[in-house]
Amino acid sequence: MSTQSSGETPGFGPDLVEVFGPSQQDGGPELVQLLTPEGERVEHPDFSFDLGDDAILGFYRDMVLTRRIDTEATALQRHGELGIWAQLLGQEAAQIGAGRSLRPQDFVFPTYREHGVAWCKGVDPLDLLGLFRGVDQGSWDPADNNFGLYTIVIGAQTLHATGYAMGLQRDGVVGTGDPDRDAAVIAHFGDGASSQGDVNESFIFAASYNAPVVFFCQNNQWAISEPIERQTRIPLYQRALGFGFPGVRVDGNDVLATYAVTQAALQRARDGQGPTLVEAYTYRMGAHTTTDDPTRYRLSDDLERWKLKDPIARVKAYLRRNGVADDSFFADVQQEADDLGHRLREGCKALPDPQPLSMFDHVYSEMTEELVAQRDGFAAYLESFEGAH
Amino acid sequence: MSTQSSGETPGFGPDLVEVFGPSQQDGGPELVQLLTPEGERVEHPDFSFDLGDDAILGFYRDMVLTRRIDTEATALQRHGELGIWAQLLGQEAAQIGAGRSLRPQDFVFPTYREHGVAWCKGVDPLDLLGLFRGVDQGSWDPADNNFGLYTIVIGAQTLHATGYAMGLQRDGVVGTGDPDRDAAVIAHFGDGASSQGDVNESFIFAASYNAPVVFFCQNNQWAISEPIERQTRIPLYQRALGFGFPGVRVDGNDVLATYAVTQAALQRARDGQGPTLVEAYTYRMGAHTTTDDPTRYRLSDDLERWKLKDPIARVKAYLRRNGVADDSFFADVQQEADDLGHRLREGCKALPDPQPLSMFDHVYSEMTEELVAQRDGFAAYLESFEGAH
Amino acid sequence: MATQGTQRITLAKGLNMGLRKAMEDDPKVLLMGEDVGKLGGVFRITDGLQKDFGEDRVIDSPLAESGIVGTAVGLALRGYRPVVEIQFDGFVYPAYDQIVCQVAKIQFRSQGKLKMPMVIRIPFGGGIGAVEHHSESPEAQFAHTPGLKVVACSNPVDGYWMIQQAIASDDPVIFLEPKRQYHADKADLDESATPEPLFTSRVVRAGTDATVLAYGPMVKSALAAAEAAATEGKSLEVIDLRTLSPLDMAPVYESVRRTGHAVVAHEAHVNLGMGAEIASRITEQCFYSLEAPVLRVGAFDTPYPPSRIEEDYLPDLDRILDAVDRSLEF
Amino acid sequence: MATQGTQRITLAKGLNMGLRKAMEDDPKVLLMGEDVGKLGGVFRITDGLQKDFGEDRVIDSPLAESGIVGTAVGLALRGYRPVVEIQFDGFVYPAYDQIVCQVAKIQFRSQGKLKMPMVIRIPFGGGIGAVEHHSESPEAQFAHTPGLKVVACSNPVDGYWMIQQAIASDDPVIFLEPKRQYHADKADLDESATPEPLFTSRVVRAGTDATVLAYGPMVKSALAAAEAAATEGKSLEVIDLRTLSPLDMAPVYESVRRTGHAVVAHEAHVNLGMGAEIASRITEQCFYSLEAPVLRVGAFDTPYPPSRIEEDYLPDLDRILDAVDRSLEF
Ligand SMILES: Cc1ncc(C[n+]2csc(CCOP(=O)(O)OP(=O)(O)O)c2C)c(N)n1
Ligand SMILES: Cc1ncc(C[n+]2csc(CCOP(=O)(O)OP(=O)(O)O)c2C)c(N)n1
Ligand SMILES: [Mg+2]
Ligand SMILES: [Mg+2]
Repeated sequence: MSTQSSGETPGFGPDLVEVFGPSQQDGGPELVQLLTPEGERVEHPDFSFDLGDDAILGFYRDMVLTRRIDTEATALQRHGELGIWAQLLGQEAAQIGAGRSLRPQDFVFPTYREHGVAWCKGVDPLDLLGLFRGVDQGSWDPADNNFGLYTIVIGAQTLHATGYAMGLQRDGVVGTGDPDRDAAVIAHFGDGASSQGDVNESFIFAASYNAPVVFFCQNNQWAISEPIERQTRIPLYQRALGFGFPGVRVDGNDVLATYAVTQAALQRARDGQGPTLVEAYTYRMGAHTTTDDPTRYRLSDDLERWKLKDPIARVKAYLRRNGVADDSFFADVQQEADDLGHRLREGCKALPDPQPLSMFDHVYSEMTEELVAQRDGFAAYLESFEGAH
Repeated sequence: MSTQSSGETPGFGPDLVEVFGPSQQDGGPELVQLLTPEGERVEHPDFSFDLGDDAILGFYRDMVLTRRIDTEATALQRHGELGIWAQLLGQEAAQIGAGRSLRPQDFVFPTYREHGVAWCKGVDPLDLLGLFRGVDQGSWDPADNNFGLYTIVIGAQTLHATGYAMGLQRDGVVGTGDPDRDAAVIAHFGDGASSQGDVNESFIFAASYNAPVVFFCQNNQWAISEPIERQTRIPLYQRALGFGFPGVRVDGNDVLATYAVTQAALQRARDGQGPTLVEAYTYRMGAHTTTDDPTRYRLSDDLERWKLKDPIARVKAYLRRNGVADDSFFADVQQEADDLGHRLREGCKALPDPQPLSMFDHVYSEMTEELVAQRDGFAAYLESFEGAH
Repeated sequence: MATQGTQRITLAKGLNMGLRKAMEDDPKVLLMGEDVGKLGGVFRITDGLQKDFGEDRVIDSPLAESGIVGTAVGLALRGYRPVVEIQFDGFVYPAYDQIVCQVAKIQFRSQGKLKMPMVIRIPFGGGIGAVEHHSESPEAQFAHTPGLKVVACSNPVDGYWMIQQAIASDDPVIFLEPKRQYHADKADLDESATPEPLFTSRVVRAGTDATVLAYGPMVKSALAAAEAAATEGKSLEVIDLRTLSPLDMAPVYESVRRTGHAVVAHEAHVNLGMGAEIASRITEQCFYSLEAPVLRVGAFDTPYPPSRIEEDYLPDLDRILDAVDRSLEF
Repeated sequence: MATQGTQRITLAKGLNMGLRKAMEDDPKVLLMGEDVGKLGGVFRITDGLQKDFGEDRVIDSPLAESGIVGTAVGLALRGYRPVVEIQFDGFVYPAYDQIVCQVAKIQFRSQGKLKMPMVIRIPFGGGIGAVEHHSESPEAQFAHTPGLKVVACSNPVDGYWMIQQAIASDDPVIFLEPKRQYHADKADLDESATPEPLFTSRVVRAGTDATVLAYGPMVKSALAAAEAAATEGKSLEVIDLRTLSPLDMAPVYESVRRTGHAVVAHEAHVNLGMGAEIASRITEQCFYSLEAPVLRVGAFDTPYPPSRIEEDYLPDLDRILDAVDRSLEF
């Protein structure tokens, strides 16, 4: 019923639109790749990775540590220490590539899964756990690292990002040519989010005002149980064409390419050349969250195929093959990951529960009389129990 | 601040996006035109007008009568008989071209300005006045003519249209090859509406399900006081490219071209080939509504230029030049218009005010006890006044 | 233990069975929403239905709530009876415009020529340890909207019947499901029974000293409160409101006129919650019977807090008893 | 007639002057919305401001309310103080999700680290002979949302001061403007006066027999009702509530304890309207002073009808007097 017939109607072009999805293709010819799954560096006519091997060592470390944050948090959820966890397994390169291309003055609007970007921005991973443990709703100060709070309502943050970018324009920190001054915004979202009105409206506003924002979509092929084909029948990066700004698809499992493309897109934004859509083509190797069961809706074959494209393995292969790193490097990183894991484990368990009365704080900038009365009444009520026991 | 610099960033294409608007261009090379403003028929490689001169005579009559409906209603508003009126002056060709390309089984989801399409679908123009007079909110039965109620919330109806089209698919009346059976839906909206989340979501749903719907956008260059440049920086028909279905720009002041293009798009839909975006490039020659004052925001020069492209004048020129119609034809149409005007004038004044108690009807399929009580209480209250006088 | 002809089911199962029955009975019934197909919904309420009724009748939608409800409007206009699942209460707001301006008003706008037989299922309420936006109680906003009907089920058997009745209704129904109860208690369903009409409230425990009104997840707490009060010699009448718009107030007035005391409990915060309307109506109708003002028990007037303190935020048995005591001692 | 140092202004003018003053005082104040620039808004409230403050500070937005409010959130996060105009009450719903899930919650979510100093101006209410969606009274929905503040002005002088105070507030404020009054009555503005605080209600006519509570467009009707009642020897106290969230109830309780009778009037329909909350609170706090239940006067619980019968739908002087009489005769 919803199949598409082929043929051609004059004036409208080919009837058979390209149906694009995880089971059919590997990202297609548009995919910008600079490091193959086998760990070989390749050239691309438009994008190149202009940092040295030191940076790649750093990326490797970032990815390993980010993955450790993820597996540790997943384990903490299994042990009842977190209520839920949104895993990023498989998306490390997309996030580290994007995260490392940011300058300190660039501002990030994340979803609920941007643990790797948070890492790059200097947010303590322990701070990320509070929300998932249920002790807060995001405890870090966005002003500290220019990393916004996690946003759970799908797509909402893309408009915030666009508005923030409009603020940068008004502050005169776009297109001045001063690299320490010019700033941009990056808005993270998923393939599923691309269907939300808010995301499409953010494209409209960004285009209309030529706002310095990079829309960074991690197409991990799934929105919970729904495959990318439900959201779009053409490659997602092409969505941008309809709004009059460039879109590009990068291999999101290739940290070099993701870095190079995002960095170029951010530079366009900082230079006053407006928005770009970057589609990081990747795969959610884990479940949607720890409460999800992907075996109900996807084939294990897919997962196996994507495992061959593991973002960390390919960098490791590159580093090894080219003698950039030796065993001691890998051992050090491993040790660092173990230490981080340990710190997260202990730190998570020690995260204090909020005080019940704290729920009345910060509803408003000053507590209203109504809320003071409710808080005081509740405090008295709680005390009445203490008396009783 | 929101200017766009030129140049080229590798991989992203040209930085200077095409800025497209009423003051700069006449529709550009993409514009499908089959009848020039001077009334000369021209060829187009992809689209042709395949009806005879009889049909053009009919279109002429439709446009003249539609314009009369419009001027009459505008006058009625000036005389206090209508609260407001949304004028279509200048958009007659877009609406008649689209309206006449519909088959009886095709369903229309209009905005508040589709008086010409209503005309083609057989809705009595008098029925359109009730909403603007404030005696009802749309009095015609959509089932009678497959013409939905006017929708005032911008863009909402494009989703209804898409859902209705999904219903056609489920009813098996798409792509059967039976011309009396296969049906499509047309969703009307404006250039401003293209920025609403709902409209973009309707593109997503229609593409995802390959729904038989034609998105018919009358780009009349203005959304109240906002020019098209505020909504898009590329030609609007290209929006469709981002969603994976065809878009085409047609001269919306050319009834032949609008007919040909819309008819082809509808046929694609009926054949099961999915959605199309048709941008009818036109101009709102009047005010947004009778309460608007366009002199506050646009140049009279623009209007003068567009007057040269009047949709009715060019057909008249064609008919005259080629001897298709003589004076008596034009006189007859004029007479018919006068009669229609008269009927509307008298009919409008005679439209009865609703009974106050009718407001309790049809809130639900059966009146709830709560509402029965409110109605009865209000009836008693009203009676208490009658007693008093 | 199920007796003959009955089966023991959870609320999730009752809803699933009710949906299946409605789909069997009427080929025009469609399910739509995010993940309702292969996955069977994140709560598995639609489990197995796509497999049995196909992708045309159990429709996985793109991730856009306004789009889901808006296309459902179109399907309803074409003669279908769409049942929309909103994944969590907090995600109904992108569809709010379509719900209040279109779904609610199309019958009225068309003077009854168009019907809008749509059900919007919303798993609602808290207490499941979730992150933000997953524990909201948005009912008052919908009950405030003329043209919508709003019901809340509280137990497995009602779940089975009420979802079918809502689907059979020609009016749009906001159907609230207490998600915390989905997989909690079981009850005996007798499919051959005749259910009460949908838009009725029900006395679920008779009593004489005070009347406790509740719906959805709070019915269980209200019954537990009545149980506890009984041990102290207080007899509470508990009414499961079931329908929030229209309200079925006759049994409430009858009860309050007898007891002279009323407490309304809901998970939504108090300010402008259902309790405000119910208290106002009771006061208007039972003014001289009331021995105390109608007291309202609800969450505090703050956003839903982090889940570690949600049990402090949400009303419970103790807060209901506290209000009953305050009413009796007034 | 204006006295020295004062000028006679309409509500539209008061708002326009207040916006101008706020923009002069603080360069971070921005105006955003559909047609607010060259056109000065469809009601001309922002007339002349783009010309004087430029396109960067008076921003014509694409036609998308969620986009407008969502980008305003981003601008606020960057340190700006956006003032958003929603063109008509009925068009706020596409932005509802951003308002209730983001604008309202960002301070709370961030434990006060982020502020959300945004004003959302909504011309509200009916009586202007408009088509559907142009005459709504959506206040209860916003007042029900913790994290938002909600105020309604009723006269030109309040318009001037309250809009400035709302802009100066670090909390998000839903700012309701009675559109029917925009160009109606004039009043004397003394710009050198000191206004009362924003979140306070105000006794606008003293009386002894009954208390009438109103806000926005109904204040005028309430005052007219009091005038009419006076000719019949009944003395009504009229309170302009001004702030709907938080409510400033102290003057209300004080008044009702004296009069023993209260009537709340608003244009919104009664069911779950502001009147429900106000009646419930009065009953809770003044139970033994009340000689009758608090009566609510509002529109009927139907969608807004065609404008030819809107004056039947909306409450007016007579319906207020009718309620006062029913209260006094209770
Ligand atoms: C408005 C809204 N609707 C529904 C949800 C529930 N939900 C959470 S994540 C998700 C899927 C998101 O998919 P995608 O955008 O691809 O991001 P991913 O989780 O794959 O990173 C859904 C439906 C939500 N959070 N917000
Ligand atoms: C959701 C919503 N927002 C705002 C309005 C007010 N409004 C009515 S018409 C209009 C402009 C529409 O422009 P466009 O889509 O180009 O259609 P046109 O009127 O030019 O035919 C606006 C802003 C509305 N009706 N609905
Ligand atoms: Mg995804
Ligand atoms: Mg337009």
